[in-house]
Amino acid sequence: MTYIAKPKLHHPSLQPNALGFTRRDYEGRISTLCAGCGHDSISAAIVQACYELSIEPHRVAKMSGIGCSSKTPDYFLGQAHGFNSVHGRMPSVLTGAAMANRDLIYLGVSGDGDSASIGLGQFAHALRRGVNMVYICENNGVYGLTKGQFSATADAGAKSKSGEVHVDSAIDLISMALLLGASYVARSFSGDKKQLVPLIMGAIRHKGAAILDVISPCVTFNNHAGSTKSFDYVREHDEAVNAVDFVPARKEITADYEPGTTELVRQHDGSYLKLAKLRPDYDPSNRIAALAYLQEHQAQGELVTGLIYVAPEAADLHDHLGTADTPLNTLTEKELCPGAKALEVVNGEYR
Amino acid sequence: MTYIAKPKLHHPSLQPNALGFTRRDYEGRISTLCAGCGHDSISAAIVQACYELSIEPHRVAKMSGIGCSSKTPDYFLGQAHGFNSVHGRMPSVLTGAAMANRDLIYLGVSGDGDSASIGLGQFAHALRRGVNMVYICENNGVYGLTKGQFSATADAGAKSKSGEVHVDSAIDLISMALLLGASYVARSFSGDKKQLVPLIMGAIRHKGAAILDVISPCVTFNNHAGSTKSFDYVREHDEAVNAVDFVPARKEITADYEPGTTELVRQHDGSYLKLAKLRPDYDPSNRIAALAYLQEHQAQGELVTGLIYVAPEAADLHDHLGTADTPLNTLTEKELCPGAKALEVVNGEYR
Amino acid sequence: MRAITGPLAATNDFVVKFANINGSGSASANELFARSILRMGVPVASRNIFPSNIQGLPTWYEVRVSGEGWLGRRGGVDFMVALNPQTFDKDMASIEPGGYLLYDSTKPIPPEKFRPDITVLPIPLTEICNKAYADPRQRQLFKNIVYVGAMTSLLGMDLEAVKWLIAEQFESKPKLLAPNIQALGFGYEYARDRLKDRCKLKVKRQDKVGERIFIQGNNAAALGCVWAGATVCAWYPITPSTSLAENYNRHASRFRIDPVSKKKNFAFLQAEDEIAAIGMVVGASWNGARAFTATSGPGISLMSEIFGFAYYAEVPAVVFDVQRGGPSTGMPTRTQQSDLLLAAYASHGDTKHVLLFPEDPHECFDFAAAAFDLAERLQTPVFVMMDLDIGMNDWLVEPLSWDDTRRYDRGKVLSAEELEAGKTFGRYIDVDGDAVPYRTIPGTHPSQGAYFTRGSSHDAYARYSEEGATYVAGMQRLLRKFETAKSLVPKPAAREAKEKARFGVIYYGSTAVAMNEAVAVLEQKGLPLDLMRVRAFPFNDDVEAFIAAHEQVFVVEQNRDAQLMKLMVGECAIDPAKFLPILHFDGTPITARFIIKEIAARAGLAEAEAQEAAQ
Amino acid sequence: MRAITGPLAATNDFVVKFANINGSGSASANELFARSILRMGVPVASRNIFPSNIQGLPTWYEVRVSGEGWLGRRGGVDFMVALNPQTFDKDMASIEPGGYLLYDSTKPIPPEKFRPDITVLPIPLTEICNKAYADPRQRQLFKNIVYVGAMTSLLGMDLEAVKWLIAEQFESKPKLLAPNIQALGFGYEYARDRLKDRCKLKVKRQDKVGERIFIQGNNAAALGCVWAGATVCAWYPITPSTSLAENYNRHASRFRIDPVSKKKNFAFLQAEDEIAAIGMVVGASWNGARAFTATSGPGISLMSEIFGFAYYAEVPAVVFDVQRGGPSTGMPTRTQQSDLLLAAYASHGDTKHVLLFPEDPHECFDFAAAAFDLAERLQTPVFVMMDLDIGMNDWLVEPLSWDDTRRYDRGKVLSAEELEAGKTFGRYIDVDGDAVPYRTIPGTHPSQGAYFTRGSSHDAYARYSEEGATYVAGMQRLLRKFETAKSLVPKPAAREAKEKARFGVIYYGSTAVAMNEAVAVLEQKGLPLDLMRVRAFPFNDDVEAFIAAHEQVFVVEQNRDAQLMKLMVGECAIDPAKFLPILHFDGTPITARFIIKEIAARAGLAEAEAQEAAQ
Ligand SMILES: Cc1ncc(C[n+]2csc(CCOP(=O)(O)OP(=O)(O)O)c2C)c(N)n1
Ligand SMILES: Cc1ncc(C[n+]2csc(CCOP(=O)(O)OP(=O)(O)O)c2C)c(N)n1
Ligand code: SF4
Ligand code: SF4
Ligand SMILES: [Mg+2]
Ligand SMILES: [Mg+2]
Repeated sequence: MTYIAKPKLHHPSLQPNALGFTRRDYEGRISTLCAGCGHDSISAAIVQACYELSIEPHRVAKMSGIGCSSKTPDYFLGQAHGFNSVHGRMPSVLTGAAMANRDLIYLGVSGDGDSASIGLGQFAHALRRGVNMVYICENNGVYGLTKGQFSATADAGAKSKSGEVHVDSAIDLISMALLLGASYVARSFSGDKKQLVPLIMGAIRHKGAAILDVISPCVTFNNHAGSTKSFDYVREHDEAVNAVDFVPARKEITADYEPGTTELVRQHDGSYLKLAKLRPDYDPSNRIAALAYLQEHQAQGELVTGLIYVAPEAADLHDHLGTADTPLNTLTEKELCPGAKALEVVNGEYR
Repeated sequence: MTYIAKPKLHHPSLQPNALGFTRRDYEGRISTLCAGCGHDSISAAIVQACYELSIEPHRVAKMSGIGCSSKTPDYFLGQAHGFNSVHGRMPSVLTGAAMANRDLIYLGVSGDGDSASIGLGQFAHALRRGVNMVYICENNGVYGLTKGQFSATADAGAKSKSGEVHVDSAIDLISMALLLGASYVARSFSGDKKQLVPLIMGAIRHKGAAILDVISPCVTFNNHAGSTKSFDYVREHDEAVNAVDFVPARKEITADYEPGTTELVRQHDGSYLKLAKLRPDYDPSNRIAALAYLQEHQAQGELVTGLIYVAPEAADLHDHLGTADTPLNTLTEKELCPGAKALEVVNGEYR
Repeated sequence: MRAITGPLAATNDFVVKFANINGSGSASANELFARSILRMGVPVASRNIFPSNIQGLPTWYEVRVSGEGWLGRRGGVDFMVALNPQTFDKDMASIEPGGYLLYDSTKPIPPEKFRPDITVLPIPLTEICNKAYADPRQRQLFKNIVYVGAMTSLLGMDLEAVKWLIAEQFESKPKLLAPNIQALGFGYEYARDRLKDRCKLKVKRQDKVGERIFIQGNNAAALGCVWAGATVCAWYPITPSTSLAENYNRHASRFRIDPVSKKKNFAFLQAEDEIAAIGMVVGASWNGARAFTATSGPGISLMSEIFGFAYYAEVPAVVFDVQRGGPSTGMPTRTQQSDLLLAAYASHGDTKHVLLFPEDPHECFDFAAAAFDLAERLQTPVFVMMDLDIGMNDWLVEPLSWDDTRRYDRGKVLSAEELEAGKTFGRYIDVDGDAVPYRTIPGTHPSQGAYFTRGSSHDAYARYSEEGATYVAGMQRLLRKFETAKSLVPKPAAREAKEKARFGVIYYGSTAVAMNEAVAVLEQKGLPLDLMRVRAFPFNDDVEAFIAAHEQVFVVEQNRDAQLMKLMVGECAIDPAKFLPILHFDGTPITARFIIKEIAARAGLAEAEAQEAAQ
Repeated sequence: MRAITGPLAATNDFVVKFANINGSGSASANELFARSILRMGVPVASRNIFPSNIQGLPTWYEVRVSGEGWLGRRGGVDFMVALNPQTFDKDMASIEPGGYLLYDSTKPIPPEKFRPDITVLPIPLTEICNKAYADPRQRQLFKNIVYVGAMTSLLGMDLEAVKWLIAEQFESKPKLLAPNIQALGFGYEYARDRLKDRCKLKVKRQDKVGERIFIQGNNAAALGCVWAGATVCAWYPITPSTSLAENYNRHASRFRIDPVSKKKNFAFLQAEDEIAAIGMVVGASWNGARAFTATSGPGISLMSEIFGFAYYAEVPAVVFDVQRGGPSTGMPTRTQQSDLLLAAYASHGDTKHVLLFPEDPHECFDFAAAAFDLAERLQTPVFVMMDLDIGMNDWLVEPLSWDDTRRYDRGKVLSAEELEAGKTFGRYIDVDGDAVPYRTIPGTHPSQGAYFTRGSSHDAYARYSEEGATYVAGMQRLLRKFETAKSLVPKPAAREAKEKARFGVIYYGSTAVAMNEAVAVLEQKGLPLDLMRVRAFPFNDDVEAFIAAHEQVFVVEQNRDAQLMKLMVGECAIDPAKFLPILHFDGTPITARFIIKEIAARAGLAEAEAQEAAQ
């Protein structure tokens, strides 16, 4: 198969952002996913979020595992370096990359098989270390690329296309993330760009481990009646706790902010998350309450979406490691090599 | 090193149990752990529980990973087959063994490094499949066998022997187990045999995935001030939600059962768990409430112990798989081989 | 450049290739085409060439029609059904001079865009379907049946045979039967009426198929597992092994249901990854069940640690490695024989593993069954080294057979009675001098036979020991056990040339079909070759003798690094100078043409002869 | 049986062994003993033999005193300090005839229990300590110093040298100094007064140590990583590699602190397992940092999948494999060279990896530094193949050295300026003809140089491709890159015998010290041998030439399966018949005696000579 390069037709009506980039500059190669696949919508949302944030594409490192979902980093941000690793190991590769250069934006894309089945351990440990990243799990409840087997996020009772019923308990990545100390935890739906784009924007600007569980129907293998990850099912059961708006750092907070029903969360970099409270009793700053809320509502069959939890001042991996501010990958012999004299001192200590 | 066989001196005062076995018959080889290691107390509790339940030792399969904790199956139930697998993979080996023969008791012993670091994925998946087993994690917050590095259950803020402070979020295996669908979830302390023995007994009689997180201080590497897994620390912060008594199937329920403060849970095999409610508001049959309770109390620095959750009628792996009642490992050509005629039919389908 | 000849004319000897887009439903139509020819008694070999993707990318299906019964890929295409605009140019370019091109002429292509040396067969597939069907999905799907109909006419195939097959296919969905037959007719009639006599490739009824069946290796291996009494399958999806596990589940669900309880006399579990899958297999085997996993290269890499455990603790395990193009994710939907070194020496420390190399689906069935006997007899992992070509393509092979008097060899397992008899049991004692010890199954006896399985060094009683001499004794016994394995694994299949041959050829696995053809051609051209098809590692002494008996030995493999050759020189102490490696590793199945060309060139066959032979 | 001789008498040429119980604090006392002799200018070689356990099991510490400077294990024990009742009998049995036994005579053992052919040196250690100390922990700890004091007297060592070392040791804890000196005195005086002239083994001041340092290979390798500019270490604890990572953290915490912010110019992360560790290393290397991991066999097995990724996607990575006894958990606290085959061909598909074989801690430092240059120059994983013997024992080696003019070879990395200059960048284009392509680091340039790293098959621009020819071209370039590696890796170290030698000897790694001694002895006995110490895989052409130049070549290895030999026959096309493998694999470091005996026997040295040579 030869690669089909994407035609770079610049549409005259495309608005440039603050950096002068148009939306096209955030796109990648043409997707090879199935027509209608939820994952493509998420790619579009990523493009939109980066465009709106006026991110320099080359300051993003795109990392993924293996799966249909993990192919997608090739389909956005063509000017960013990408890393399509092996199945389930994106979190460790991303962690290593983040150690080497603390100054890039790390965007990890994974699937539910990649994250919850083979990769559960790495998923958990990356979160509990507070790696400064945006981790998006494109969750369709099946292994798309290997043709539709259940993944570990498939709900007990869900039916496969061939009629098989899933029996094991589902892994709820969002509840797990809350237990594991992630500091920005959100769930959304690939079909709800309005909700998804600002959540991604907030995650990019968040310092620390940000995880987005995005339900992303597999139109080929998991979009039938009986599936709990189909477009129809999600639309029917989606219960958003809040509606998020991202307000960049220097932008003024305008007046449409109604106290009581709207809440402002100031992030580390000075940007704000403006939360319209759709469930008035919901408080995304309380981890324990959020977890309880999720459990209760999910037990009732609701699919809770929105910004589930945020701790805007959490420490991240580099705080934990005590790494210096200069990216390690820019240091040279001068800073790195103690030199011959120091080695003579060391020799002396072993005589 | 040669192996030191244990002297089999039968103490005349040792009482035989219903099967005529004395406690000695449930012991194993002499431990090679450090004097005072918490793990040895857990071995003793296992011996006691099996003795009291009058289990035939050879009907138990002892499985473990790698670590000081994982060595212990050699130190109890000498008449049972043991399987000291590789680091972090006990759950899968146990699952396979359980698939082959549904009639044995599967006792998995692991450490916190084995279960929460390298083995987190297998830990989680074995629980969510409802493997019928007793899974004991001997949790000391460190890697004992490799000399005291922090494990993933070390609490954020805990100090190592050399003064290093742990920074990552701790993995709480019990909260995880609740999310993952384990049907018998308990936490205890190696120093509290009174609490631990009946919890093990209940777990053995439970049908489904039973997990015990047993805090088990490492006297050599994690028993100093600043540790949150030392004997002193655990004694000070231990908050039991209930006191469990195990009542075997055919035994009558005697009168010391005070309704309101005591609760009876009937298990699948007809045995009872008699729970003295130490925290009157605590309900171990409510998974969601249990999780919330744990989170709240642990956030206050309490170490919640006792029977955290039980679902006595949960389905187990074999229910999920639809396996026949006869252990697979006893089937012969007769049941297994469809034979030449059937193969001829199959051939016909591929012409 | 070859001279331009007239249109190719051949009966029962040509290659048809379908170029489609995946996810468009072409696969079953193409298979229908191949099976129809089989029904006419004419052997076919089919190869599915598909992308690592679900929908929208190029996919090809190659059908070699060979009255002579050659089942390997020949190389080249005589008749291209070019239905994918993305690859149209390339597909056209790949047609042999004088060949044929069928395309959807709904939007006709100007004649000057076609190669002058081929015959173009335009059929307005879209137009036909758009006229006949309203539903867009139907319009798409029936297009495939329409071109099969057209081919039926063009190649002079038996229309009734095709219809019959369609009828069988839709037996359970009778509603779909009529529209399919109708679509077939559309194509048939169009070609009959408009393209009459344009194609000189013909299929003619023969009687060369006989009792043979048309089956994929993964399916046959799965059947082998069921017949061999495997009760536990733990696996993780990975192309191209997935269908092995899934077929096991399907067949077991049919043949292994307890008649009374209707419950399953097997356990089928999709694990969370390959490490868990092999852990389960080892746990189940230790506990006395026949257990297996199926995977491909990445899975083998991940399982490495546990393979070493099973080797050293001596636990049986059966592993199907359906090899694909490596390294890393590599070419997941292409074929290769490139995991040999990894599998043979998998895991750290000194280890060696038993490998079997089936040549086709028939042998996949046999070796699957043999693998369980070997694994239990030898108490060690046994790898069945398949590949995508065998595993995922339908091959025409002798029917599967089973001898009802055959008994499973469960190896040296002590029963309660034997333990009761009171022989001292030591898990790792070499009682019989064949270096294979006795084992016990948990729960067998209340007081005899318990032991502690471990991957740490141990003595003959499975007790932990750090004593050097104890360790060495155990490791040397394992070497002797590998010697025992030599006498138990399938022997190589040898075939002597009619004349005395200077050269020997060693090969294995899916290469066999192409090799059979290549050798026949080379022999005709005056190059006699002795053949040895290696069927297992460790190598039987016959392999050494064969090599010794020849001046030079070609080793034909589908990998870059001559992995079998490396195993032979390392394990049999053979001078590598003896070997002439012939390596094909672009991910496509090796062809007879390739082998002929390489061997001819290196055997010094005159250039012209070689050229000719390779045609 | 050897004739019983009188008490052994020797100066600066004997072996002392301490038999202790682990966790009893003996390790630092034993090391004090060894270092004291070094301070007297007399070379020592020490070996710690410890169980896979924390407390209560037997442990030994062997000190070879060798005025001649032989640093391998000799074999045999001349002076046994037998302080472990569990192993007492065995320890006594292992003493050479005429040797010595020191024991704790608090509970005296009846004389008939001792071997008649040895000299018994009773010291009531417990009694002495119980008298002097009240605290039970002190009673236990000071026993160790007391026996060191006694040894100081018995062997005629320099008491001041010992005291001096103690003073250095307790510089930071002055309170502990006096009681230690006192305990030393107790032992010294007891032996001086009660055991005068009973021991004829003596240490005499020499000037044979010079500038050399006494250091463990893991520590030296860690220093190498710091000096070589490694900034990321991701690891998972496993014996015997743990101290490599921990020492890196220690040294980096000293030498790599940003002077202004006091923050770290390195990142040290204990991963959740080995798969994560290598994932992090690959991620960090891809992102332009020098990154490494340290592990042992089980870790290498687990990392296999990602090694294949790094090979195929061409990402640098440095991996220290401190080898231990395999397979599986095997003998975690014993030494072996048994991961060669695994490391060389790690992962599925066709792969080959660069290996380095340091002979001692000094070379561990050098090769650690070299490994980063090679990994970045070649864009591939590089394995530094150490073992427990080198890694966890203190070895006497030349001081570490660093040339301040040395610049790190960061390999072919395009800067923003170079990209700006507008050369077309293709990640996998072989621009320079050495098969090593150019890479870019993420974030370098806004619009040039971005590419998509993947383990799936790709073209020269890193784009996904399933095209066979594209794939093959890439794989063949990787083979050529491995050829380039040949010229970059450390060359083998050769040493010619004075006379013309029929036999060559090939060996590597920790075997060198024993080999040096063995060869000297064999040469004296009339068997000249040419030596080649292999220092890297792929093998330099010199290796082939060396083999060609000899009738027969001994290959001396510390594994069961002759793994280096297999690599040589497979990769260099050498006739295995040339090789005579000499294999030592019981987990203890190979001894000069063993090599002498084996070579002598197989080289046909007269039996008597051989016997004698082996003494
Ligand atoms: C080690 C390994 N095992 C198995 C596979 C095969 N495989 C490829 S993708 C995939 C599952 C992907 O599922 P998911 O992450 O949910 O992605 P989706 O395709 O659904 O987006 C599997 C099992 C592999 N590539 N590597
Ligand atoms: C694959 C692998 N990695 C690392 C090790 C080394 N190792 C042995 S035990 C252990 C940690 C054990 O910790 P834990 O499970 O908490 O047991 P504990 O000793 O504390 O009881 C490690 C890392 C190993 N044996 N195998
Ligand atoms: S198979 Fe499913 S997940 Fe994969 S591309 Fe198609 S719709 Fe998307
Ligand atoms: S090191 Fe710690 S965990 Fe291990 S045996 Fe000793 S006290 Fe127990
Ligand atoms: Mg998925
Ligand atoms: Mg632990």
